[in-house]
Amino acid sequence: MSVAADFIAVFIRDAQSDRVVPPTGYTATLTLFTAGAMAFLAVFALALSLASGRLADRWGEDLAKSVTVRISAPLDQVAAQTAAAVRVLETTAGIASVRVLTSAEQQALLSPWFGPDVPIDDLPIPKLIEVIETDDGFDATGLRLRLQTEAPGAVLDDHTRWRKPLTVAAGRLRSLGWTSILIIGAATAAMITLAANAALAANLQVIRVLRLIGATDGYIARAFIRRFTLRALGGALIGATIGMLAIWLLPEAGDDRIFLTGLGFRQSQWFLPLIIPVLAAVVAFFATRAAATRALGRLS
Amino acid sequence: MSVAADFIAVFIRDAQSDRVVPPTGYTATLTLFTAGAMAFLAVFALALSLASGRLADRWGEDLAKSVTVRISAPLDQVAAQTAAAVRVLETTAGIASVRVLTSAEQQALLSPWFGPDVPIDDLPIPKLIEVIETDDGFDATGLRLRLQTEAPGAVLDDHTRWRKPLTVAAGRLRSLGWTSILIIGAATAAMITLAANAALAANLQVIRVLRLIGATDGYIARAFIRRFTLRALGGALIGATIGMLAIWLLPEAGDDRIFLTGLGFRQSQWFLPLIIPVLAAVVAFFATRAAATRALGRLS
Amino acid sequence: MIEFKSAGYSYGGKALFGGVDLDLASGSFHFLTGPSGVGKSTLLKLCYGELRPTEGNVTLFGKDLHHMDRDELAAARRRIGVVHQDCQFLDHLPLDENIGLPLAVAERGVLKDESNLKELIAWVGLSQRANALPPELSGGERQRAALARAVIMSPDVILADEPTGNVDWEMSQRLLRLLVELNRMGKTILVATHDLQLIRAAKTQVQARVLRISDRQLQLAGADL
Amino acid sequence: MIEFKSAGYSYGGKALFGGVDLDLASGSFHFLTGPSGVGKSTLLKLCYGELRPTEGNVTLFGKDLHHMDRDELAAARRRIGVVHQDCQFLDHLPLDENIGLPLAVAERGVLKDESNLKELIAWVGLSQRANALPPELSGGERQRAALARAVIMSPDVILADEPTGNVDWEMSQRLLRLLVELNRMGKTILVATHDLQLIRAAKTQVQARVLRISDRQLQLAGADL
Ligand SMILES: Nc1ncnc2c1ncn2[C@@H]1O[C@H](COP(=O)(O)OP(=O)(O)OP(=O)(O)O)[C@@H](O)[C@H]1O
Ligand SMILES: Nc1ncnc2c1ncn2[C@@H]1O[C@H](COP(=O)(O)OP(=O)(O)OP(=O)(O)O)[C@@H](O)[C@H]1O
Ligand SMILES: [Mg+2]
Ligand SMILES: [Mg+2]
Repeated sequence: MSVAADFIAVFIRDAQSDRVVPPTGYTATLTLFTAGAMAFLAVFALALSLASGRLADRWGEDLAKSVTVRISAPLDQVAAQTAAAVRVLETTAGIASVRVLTSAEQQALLSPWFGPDVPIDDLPIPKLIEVIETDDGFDATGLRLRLQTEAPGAVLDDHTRWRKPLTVAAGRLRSLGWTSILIIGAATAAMITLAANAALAANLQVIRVLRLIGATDGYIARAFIRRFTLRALGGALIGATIGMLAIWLLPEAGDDRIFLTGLGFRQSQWFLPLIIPVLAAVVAFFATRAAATRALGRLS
Repeated sequence: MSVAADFIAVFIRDAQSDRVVPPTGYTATLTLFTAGAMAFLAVFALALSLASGRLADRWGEDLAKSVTVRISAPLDQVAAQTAAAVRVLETTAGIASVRVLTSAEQQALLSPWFGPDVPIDDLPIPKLIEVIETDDGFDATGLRLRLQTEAPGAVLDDHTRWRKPLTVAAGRLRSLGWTSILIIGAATAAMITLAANAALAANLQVIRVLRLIGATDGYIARAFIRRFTLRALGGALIGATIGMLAIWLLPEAGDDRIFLTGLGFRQSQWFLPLIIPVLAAVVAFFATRAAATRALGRLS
Repeated sequence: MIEFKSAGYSYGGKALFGGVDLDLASGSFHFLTGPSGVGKSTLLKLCYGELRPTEGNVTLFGKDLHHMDRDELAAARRRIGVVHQDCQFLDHLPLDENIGLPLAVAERGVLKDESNLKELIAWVGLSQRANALPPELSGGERQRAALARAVIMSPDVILADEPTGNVDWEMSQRLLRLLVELNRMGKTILVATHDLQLIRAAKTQVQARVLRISDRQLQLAGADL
Repeated sequence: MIEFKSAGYSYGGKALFGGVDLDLASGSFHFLTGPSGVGKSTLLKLCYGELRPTEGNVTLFGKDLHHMDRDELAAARRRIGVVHQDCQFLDHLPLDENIGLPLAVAERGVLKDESNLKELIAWVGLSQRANALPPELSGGERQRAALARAVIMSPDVILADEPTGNVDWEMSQRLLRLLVELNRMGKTILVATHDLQLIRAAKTQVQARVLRISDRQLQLAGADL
């Protein structure tokens, strides 16, 4: 029989062969429970991965490409040097946009430290130019040299180095999530294989009797495969559902720019955890099939 | 036999009763593997909890209690109002320390935005006073009123509101870690119980034979309990060791003020994951003991 | 039906018997006897392919055991009814379903209510116990059930290994009559037993040949039996 | 040693026998017979406490079965050697260790090299198979091993359920001699069997009483046996 036909057969009730193979008792419950618990954990790991991924992406976009050029010059030269710097920047390859911050914006940046009423315009404080890189980025050393000649008071200030560790952390958290999912998946596969093997070993007597009275391997294997696959599917469905419910119930803080206050799924992502039970069923199918083939091969 | 004596007996080799109970095959491997995989996951969850905990604590200490008072006044009044505000603060209940930031410190705060050469002293920018709360905290409204009369240019600026969401996120991540540990622990207990039950069910014949030739319940149970407990202990030891090794190998970014770049253990914390195998053994002991008692009770 | 051609068997080097030539022709009735441990059950296992001969050939229904694949073997077994010495059942199914199991496995459906099944159960004296689980049966009841299961499919060949070891004399006569009747219907029968009385009783009812394993050879027993 | 006082047993309402008064006095030799399914094995199970009487009392070594706790029962069983009808072994241990198992369980150590064990194994004709696993034994070999295991501890009482169902006549005489010898050494013996020939042979060697279950009563069989 082909693999596909075998797999489809799992979902077709066969009261008779189900009855012939004895109830697998604790191994059955074990499979159900293992699949459930692992699916539950997998949902959380998935949510963690997705949330960190979202975060890393956003920081990647918002921050990694943002660079500031600061003009510190005597008050009367500021305007001229600013204009010069803007010209240089606009003609530099790898820069997407250049914008001089307004006084209001600069004030906003300072307000956490000095309050809202600093008279920015009257002060000899530097002017700030916000630069957005293209994806390719620009040649920082070359730009610094050009700025030095055209606008000696301009300092290129790369924000990435302030924010980089955060992006790295988010990325690491994301890979921690994916690694957990892989480990959980592998552990589940191993556990279901072992449970199926245990069930087969416990039923060796039954299998022997069935072989002796003329049952084919397919007939015997089918009953075991069906049972374990359906159990893994059922358990994983329950586990994944409870996991999703738990995540749905998590209080969600508004701003998901902040780490993990938004540990949840977004719209269509809610369908992702539903893949888990399907995977569990497929894993159980192949695990039990291999185990049954091996166990049967040992009998004449 | 008392529970304690039973538990100690687990670690005393008994070649004979080990031989009498047949090798439990796949259920044994299953127990070993389950304990290992779960311990591995538990180590990571523990590391996550500890790292988030550290972070939350640090932010809690550094930031939650730090408040700034800003003196914005005409240049000639700044010194007088600063002194007045310091006096008010020093006599306010719930404040642990008061300190006027030096020019150098204020410059350091500004340098990310304006570069290192802002002439702070010559500028009409506010003076900052750092206030550290006691654990009990102070009455913000009362303080604001008193400051208004004594130093009209003083503004009480509560940093907590900027940092709070981060602290909340760290706390939430920590509880996610602890929840995972709890779920992992419960799942492990359930799985070991089920595996032990499966092994007992598979060996019902052996148990019956042993009872019939006069073996006591204790003799029979001991062999099963020893086997499962040692297997859970061994598996969890292996899993926890691999987990710790993996965490030890994680590249560690220097600053663990930043989220999770420091996903690891600090000094004595390295002993914490070693509790996991001990817990696994205890769980396995009680799980197998209950399962064996139940299985034996069904036989005459 | 089943043919041995200079077949022999040894478990890991220790030869039990060798050079066995035997033809279980259609409609024949054979007894197999010999002391305990001589290889009677082993010879029967060769007849239904649980073991393959370590020397020579065994042919089931014209096909050499060495060249049969697993599904062919399963098919051949559906034409052979076997009473195993340690009558094995599925402990979770009631007796009647156990006896009807060969029908279920041949995918002819579970015929719990088929009159043939009921009649057979009555013949072996188990009507009262039809709903009992195998572990709830007495030793003799299990043996009778095993015989019933072996004949339920009306197989071409019936192999019985010590089918009367646990039943009293009257019951063993009753079981023998069942086998004799099946033989008259054309079934091929081979019974391994150490019960010489049973063999003597059978010889009065049917033309049976008595085989004996001794000195690692299969011999035809003399007229003393 | 073992005493029944108007004891009876029924599996879920269906009474097998009732009002049984029986005293297996020290040094006595009893046979128990009756047709298949009449309750012989059940009566034996009452003797070693696998079942408790549903009416009346059974006393093992002076203690009522109803009042014995699990460890007392285990202790009593170490004084009773039983040959079960479906001789059960630990399939992962070789034959000699299986036979020595009661010693191991009584925590007297595994006496693999004890001459007593070897001698016993030789007596039941299993020296060649001492290292075989139970599933590798023939039916008769298992039965002989079961008898050997029952007597290894030199128990006060030996209960044997159909101990010769799968062995030939010569071997059954040999096993009987072992039981007779043990009885002469003062052991109490009860053998359930449907083999009347065996009983007749025994009566020539030993003073044995023959019990029969019929009409749900335990009766003393007449002189015809
Ligand atoms: N799987 C096996 N591995 C090794 N030896 C075996 C195996 N099965 C049987 N034997 C040995 O082969 C010999 C013949 O066994 P078999 O079961 O054929 O005997 P038998 O004639 O049926 O005896 P009985 O009358 O006691 O049932 C015995 O000595 C037995 O121990
Ligand atoms: N656990 C049980 N539950 C229900 N009925 C049972 C159980 N065990 C035995 N019986 C029934 O009780 C009756 C007596 O069984 P028992 O095994 O004592 O018979 P026996 O005299 O030993 O027969 P045999 O000679 O065939 O071994 C049988 O009909 C059997 O089916
Ligand atoms: Mg045999
Ligand atoms: Mg019986």
